[in-house]
Amino acid sequence: MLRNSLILLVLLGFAAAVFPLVHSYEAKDTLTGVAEHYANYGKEEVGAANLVSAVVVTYRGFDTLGEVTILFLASAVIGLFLKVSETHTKDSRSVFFKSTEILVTASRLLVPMIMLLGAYIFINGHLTPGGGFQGGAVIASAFALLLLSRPQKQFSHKLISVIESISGITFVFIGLLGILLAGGFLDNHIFAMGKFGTLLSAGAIPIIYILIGLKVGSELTGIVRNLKESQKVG
Amino acid sequence: MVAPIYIIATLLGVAFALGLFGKKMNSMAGLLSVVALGFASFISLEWLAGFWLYDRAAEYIYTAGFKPPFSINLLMGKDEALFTSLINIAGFFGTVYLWDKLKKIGSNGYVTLMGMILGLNVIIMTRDLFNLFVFLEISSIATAGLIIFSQNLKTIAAGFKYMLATGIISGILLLGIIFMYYFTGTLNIDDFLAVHSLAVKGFGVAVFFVLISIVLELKPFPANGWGLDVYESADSGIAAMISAGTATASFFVMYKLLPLGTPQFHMVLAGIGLATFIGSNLMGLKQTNPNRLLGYSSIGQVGLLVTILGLSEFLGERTTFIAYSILISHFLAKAGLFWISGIVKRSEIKEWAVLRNNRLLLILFGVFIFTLIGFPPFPSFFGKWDLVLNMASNNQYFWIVGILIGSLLEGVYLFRWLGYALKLDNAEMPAFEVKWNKVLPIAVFGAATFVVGYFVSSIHPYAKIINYIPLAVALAFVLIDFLPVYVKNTLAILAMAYYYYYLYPTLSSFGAVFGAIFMVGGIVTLIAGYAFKGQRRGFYPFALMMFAGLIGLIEAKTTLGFFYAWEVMTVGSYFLIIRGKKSMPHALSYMLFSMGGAYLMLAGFAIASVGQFNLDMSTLSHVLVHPTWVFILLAVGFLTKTASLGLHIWLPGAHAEAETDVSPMVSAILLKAGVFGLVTLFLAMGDQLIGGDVSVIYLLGWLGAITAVMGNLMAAFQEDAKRLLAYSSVGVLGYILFGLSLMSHLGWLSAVSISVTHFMFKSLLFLAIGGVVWRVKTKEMYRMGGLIKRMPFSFFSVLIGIIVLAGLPPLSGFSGKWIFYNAVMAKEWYLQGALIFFSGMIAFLYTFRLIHSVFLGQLKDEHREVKEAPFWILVPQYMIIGVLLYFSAIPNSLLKPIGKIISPYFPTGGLEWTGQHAVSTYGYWNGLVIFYIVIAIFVTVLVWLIINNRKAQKVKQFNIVFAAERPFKPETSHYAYNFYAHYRKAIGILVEPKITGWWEGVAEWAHAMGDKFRKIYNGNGQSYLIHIMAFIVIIYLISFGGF
Amino acid sequence: MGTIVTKILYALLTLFIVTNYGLILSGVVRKIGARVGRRHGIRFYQPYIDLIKNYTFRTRITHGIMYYIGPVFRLTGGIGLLLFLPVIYGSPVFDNFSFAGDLTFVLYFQFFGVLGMALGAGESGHPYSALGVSRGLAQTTAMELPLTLGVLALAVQYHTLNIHEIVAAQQGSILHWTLFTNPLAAIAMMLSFLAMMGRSPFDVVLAPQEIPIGPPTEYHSALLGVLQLNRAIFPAAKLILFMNLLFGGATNWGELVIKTFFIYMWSVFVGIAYPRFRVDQSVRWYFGIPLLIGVAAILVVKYF
Amino acid sequence: MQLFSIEYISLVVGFLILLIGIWGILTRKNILKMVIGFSLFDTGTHIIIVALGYVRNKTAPILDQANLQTNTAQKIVDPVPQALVLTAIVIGLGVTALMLVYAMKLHNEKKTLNIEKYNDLKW
Repeated sequence: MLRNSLILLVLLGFAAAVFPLVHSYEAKDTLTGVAEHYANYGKEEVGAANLVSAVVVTYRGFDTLGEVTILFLASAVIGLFLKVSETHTKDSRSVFFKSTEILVTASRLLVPMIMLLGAYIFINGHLTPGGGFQGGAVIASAFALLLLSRPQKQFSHKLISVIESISGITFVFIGLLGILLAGGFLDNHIFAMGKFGTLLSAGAIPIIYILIGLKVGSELTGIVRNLKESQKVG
Repeated sequence: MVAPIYIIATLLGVAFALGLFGKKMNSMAGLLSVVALGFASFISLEWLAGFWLYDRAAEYIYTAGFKPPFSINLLMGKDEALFTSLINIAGFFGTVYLWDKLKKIGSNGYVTLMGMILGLNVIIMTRDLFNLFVFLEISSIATAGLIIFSQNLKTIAAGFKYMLATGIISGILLLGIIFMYYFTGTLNIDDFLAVHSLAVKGFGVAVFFVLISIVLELKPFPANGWGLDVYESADSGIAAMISAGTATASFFVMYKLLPLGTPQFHMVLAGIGLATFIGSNLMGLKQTNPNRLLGYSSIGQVGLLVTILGLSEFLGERTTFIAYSILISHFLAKAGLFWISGIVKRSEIKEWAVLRNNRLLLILFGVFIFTLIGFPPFPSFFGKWDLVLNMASNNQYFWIVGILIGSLLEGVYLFRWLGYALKLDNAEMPAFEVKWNKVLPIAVFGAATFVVGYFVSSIHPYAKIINYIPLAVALAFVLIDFLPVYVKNTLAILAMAYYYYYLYPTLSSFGAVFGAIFMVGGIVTLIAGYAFKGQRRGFYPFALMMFAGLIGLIEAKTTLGFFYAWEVMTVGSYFLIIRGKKSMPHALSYMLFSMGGAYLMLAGFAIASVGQFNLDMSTLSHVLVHPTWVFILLAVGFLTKTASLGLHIWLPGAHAEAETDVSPMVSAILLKAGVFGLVTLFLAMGDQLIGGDVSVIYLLGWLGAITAVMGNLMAAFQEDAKRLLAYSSVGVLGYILFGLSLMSHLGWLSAVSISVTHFMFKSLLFLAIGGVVWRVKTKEMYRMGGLIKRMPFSFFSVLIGIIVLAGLPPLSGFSGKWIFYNAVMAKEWYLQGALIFFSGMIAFLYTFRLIHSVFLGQLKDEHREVKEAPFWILVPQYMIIGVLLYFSAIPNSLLKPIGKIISPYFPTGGLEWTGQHAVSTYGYWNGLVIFYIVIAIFVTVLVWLIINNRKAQKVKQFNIVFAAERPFKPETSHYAYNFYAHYRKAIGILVEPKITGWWEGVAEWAHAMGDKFRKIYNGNGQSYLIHIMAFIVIIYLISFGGF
Repeated sequence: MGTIVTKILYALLTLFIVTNYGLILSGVVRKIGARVGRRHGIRFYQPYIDLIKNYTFRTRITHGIMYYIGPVFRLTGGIGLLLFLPVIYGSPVFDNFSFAGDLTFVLYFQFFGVLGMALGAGESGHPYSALGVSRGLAQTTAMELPLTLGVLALAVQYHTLNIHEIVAAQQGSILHWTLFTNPLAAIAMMLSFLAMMGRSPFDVVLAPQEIPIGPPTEYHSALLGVLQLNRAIFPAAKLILFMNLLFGGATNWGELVIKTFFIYMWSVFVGIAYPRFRVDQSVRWYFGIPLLIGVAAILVVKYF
Repeated sequence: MQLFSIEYISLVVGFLILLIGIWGILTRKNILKMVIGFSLFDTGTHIIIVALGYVRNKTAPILDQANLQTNTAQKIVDPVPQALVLTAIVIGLGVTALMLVYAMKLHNEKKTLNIEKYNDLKW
């Protein structure tokens, strides 16, 4: 009881603490600060129609690199976690129920389409809403569906990590190219800027988004796969 | 110069590439990681060198080809170079240390580790707030991964708690960041610093959330249970990295963002830090798990650093020096300790006795502990000194008190632990496995503590003028520790003799007197060392270190130099004392009292430095603020070493349990350091008045008198011969304190001359009794008896010793008494004087008891074949006896020079000398004539007796008139046990161990408090989250004063 | 050289007189004690007989070197004390070696013999010897406190620790005696004097009436003779000291004999009137009233 | 300030979700529920971030129409919070995934999801 009233008190206190934030909030009528700069010069400087992508991949590209790293680390840690447990017991009897016919059939139809959608999303990330993360997540969802429908199916762990690693290294490499060929690490001007609003524009952004898409896709897939594999332990 | 971005590119690239490595290629992956971390270290070190040696300008790294604030930028400045160097070095050596473990785990392990180092590098360098958040998350996730390198229930639970806590914290951080963006339209830290504050309250709250999250990352008390669990459960190699790496980087983030906070917030921050420092160390008292203990210590140290940041307004430009020197000490020491813990693999600090199986690790363990607590020559010593000095100059005494209390608490458990490692029984324990890749990092870090310590002292304006050569010589003896004892002993004596020869012409005034006691005394007592066989490992470095400290006191030109020497001496003597078989608890209490005393001195010196232009010792003579406090603090500091009543409880055990030749060193010589301190203090500051009318020195006079009585009384009731002598030292030092307090020519003459004779007779007695104990293997006097038959030479030493001690004419001890009478008369301190003379009478009790119970009475059966004490222990005794007899016959050979030294300070009331005839205002005394007359009478009577009683028949032991029987057993007729039973019955109530009881009560209370407080860490992850949220709310309320 | 020889001869003269006086005094006092107890008592010259008897014993044993020289220390202490005192005021003949040390020295020197004796007795191995020493030392510490306070009070009063000057200040009239000018100090010192003389109620150290106990237990023959010699000289020396300090000293031997005899009788009377204290009792007693008187004496001279 | 404007409602809702999340974390004993609480806490933050990027009556920052390409700053909402929230979501995803794996592992160890049972480390 004491504990609960304490928690209540803490919550009330916290609510009171954030109240000035809400209180001093007022919707803006115009852009200010760096956003104004992005809006006004984003087109010339980066050349991506999707300004969010311009911010994500170029202006704040370093964050994105970090973000990728986070997923990469999360996947590595999960791999680490589950790998140790593989050595835990050698008992590999299956704990999965058999999937329904509907799911199996539907997945056959849907998986390639979902993958295609994912690829579309990350390839067009600099033009339309979406991008590498979103696309990658969509691709991973296809694999998740696949795993649900056919739990016994083994993905090549090797393949996943190779894709993951290659795309990661290439991302870093492109970033470094920015130092050599353009203004700095992760500068997208290393490739031709192309015509604004077309697929082949915005310099390195599409490439980076493809890499991110592949990397995120493979990482998430890897996580899902690892989680599934771990169920053997029972 | 390699661009700093390559640190990131390398680490990240290698981390990504590691995914390509299969299970078979783990060694390759490991090698690649080590190379990558080494390269990263190289880059940051290269920058550090560039900044330090070539004074390079700081360099910004822009990403994406745009200027900030439009894109993320990084900064590589002097600070960043230092901190990334620390992180990368920790990563590099940590990986080397974890080599086997990582190899077993495979590429994911390497990835996680590299990820963490990468994250930490970026959060140090980045100038973008959101970027900071991202990379903070990277290091958090990586840390969560590192924790489960060893998977078991404990690590998983700790990891989960860690994830929950950091999840909440980073959520709060994110909330703060986004609102800061909302209010300013930028995410660049430099922009924020330029904006500083907005009129909108919301902005202030947003900044608060950002800062409080960083504070929480630093694990403040009490919202830090999750951190402790991690330290306890994680693999030691990982804990080392978290403690050395994560804490260091988080500290730097705080440092970086500090200007965002208002001055008011800085004070809150300082308060949080101090509460953490004290609270954490208090709770550490009861802890017995080494890793959790180190966790408490780690959190406490970071708390101290936070305090320093919070107080940066007071510390000004010294903030960096102070914070960095303490931080680097902590970095090196904590990593080293965790690593050692990983090798030892014991979950109870009591089981660390097993560490003795590996000498190198034991030495390093000691080095790290002393580094952590801030002893010279390690960097944190200088940091703490500057910290306290600067706080004093800003009148911030509250913080000084808090910081010193926290440090003392930390000392309690760390030294207890060290004591366990050094002394507890380890016979039953199996040896642990030592691999070179685990020892190498520890050794490197251990060596680095010295290097950094030297470096830090070389850039400190006052530390750089300290003479480090004696200490270096002492440490050099570590390298030749394998040599046999006689070689090292000879070298040690030669070194001391040479140094004294070199120093002698420079010594003057009291320095000359105490220099002689310290150096000549050292040489004489070292001679006894020839009696030891074998190698006697670990003795000489510390003996010489103690003497280096002692001589440093005399050489000291500045208060810093004095304090430095004081601490060096303390370290050396601690290790000498703990060599005794049962010395562990006594060495601990010695250390704690020494630390307490040293901290009082530190505070005293700090207050004395306020408003001064330099730190010369002479500044003590014109202290500008609170001179009374300065005087009291310093005096009490010195009194802990002279073991005045109330502060004496460490002494008997420490001196009694020490080895044969260590006892005289610590009892006859070391105590004089306190006397020297008092002499210096009294001369510089004169008397001080409390509240305008009570003289401090008057009170000290009473204290001295009472100490003399109580010390002697307690000596009279001891059964243990060495303990008796130890208590006797308490008494004599009380005597000396009284003499100094008289503040007159004669008072000082007697005090200083007794200092000299006390050195001689106490060395003599301790050596003689030590020699007896060496042979009969017991210290209980009633187990001895009749040894005059077996050890006549030792008997004669003791005889001379006690006659001098008791102050009986005609030997030189009397001169002190005689001068005292005159001094007391002149000062009109009759009652105190009477106490002093009473104490002199009590000295008869214990001196007689000592000589009778050991040498006279009935010889025990088991001692019938016992041999005379070893030759080399007798040699110094007879050297001392020679000098004592000379001083007795020619007293002015001692008193006149001392009188001359005193005269400039106390010109009036001295003695008039005509030959050996001394005349004072009240009386007169001729030592030489008395000597001759007494000897003449003695010889005459002896001849008379021999004429009358020649051919006396020697009879056997039991041939005595014993109620018409002859005793058949020496035990029943050796009257020795509880020798003064009747006296105890009469006034024993005075010697009830009240003071010991009081100190024990204090200790128990502190432990109980710590134990009570730590119950908040109930192990429930959810409670820890409540702590975090409550912490935020409370600090919010404090910072904004309600709403 | 000549002066030294004269000094030595004078010293021997003093020694001779005092020794005889001491021996007779102790015989007389024992006789008085016996008569008061309605016994016949010894002959007053009995101490001489005892002395001669002891020196002529043929059984001579020793327990070791310290045992042997213990009595030597003892007698040296007694003779030394006597010779360091100015015996007759104003007489250069009986001034002896008092130029070598003042009152402080004399007070400390009396322990020289005590400690040496104690050591000698210790080597005999007899537990009663050690027991006696233990009692004696304990009682001495307690007794010494009022004595010290009294001496300090005296020194304050006369502004000197020089015995000559203290005696000189008391000349002229009986009212100039310290006894009358500083009664509190005198009382404190005279109470301490009781224990110094080792008579009842403070005689448990030697416990003379019982089977032998105390330091001399194991001594006999010439060694005991030396002790007996001391037993004549040492009390006499102490009497002379107190006479000098409190009772105006003596300008001739007659005055000395009368004064010391009466001072001695003070302890004799008390001894006959009061039964023996145990050591713990005597220690506590000295920490009571005598100590308070001593403190009062100090306070009086300091503040009035 | 319009109390019932879209931006204000989303901000308040964001905070409410955040508080509910904290409430869940602090009171639920079941580890999975705590993780859900954490997710809510995250989601609340994300909503707040997006709400803060809102500029009244402006459109999405995607310049796919020609009229948006001139004088852009007057026509779009703030792209930065949107970019930030993307990052935050991914981070939240990674953290949540890891937490879930931890939860799974904990369950494997003690066969319970009650957070109070995992108090082997304390004091």
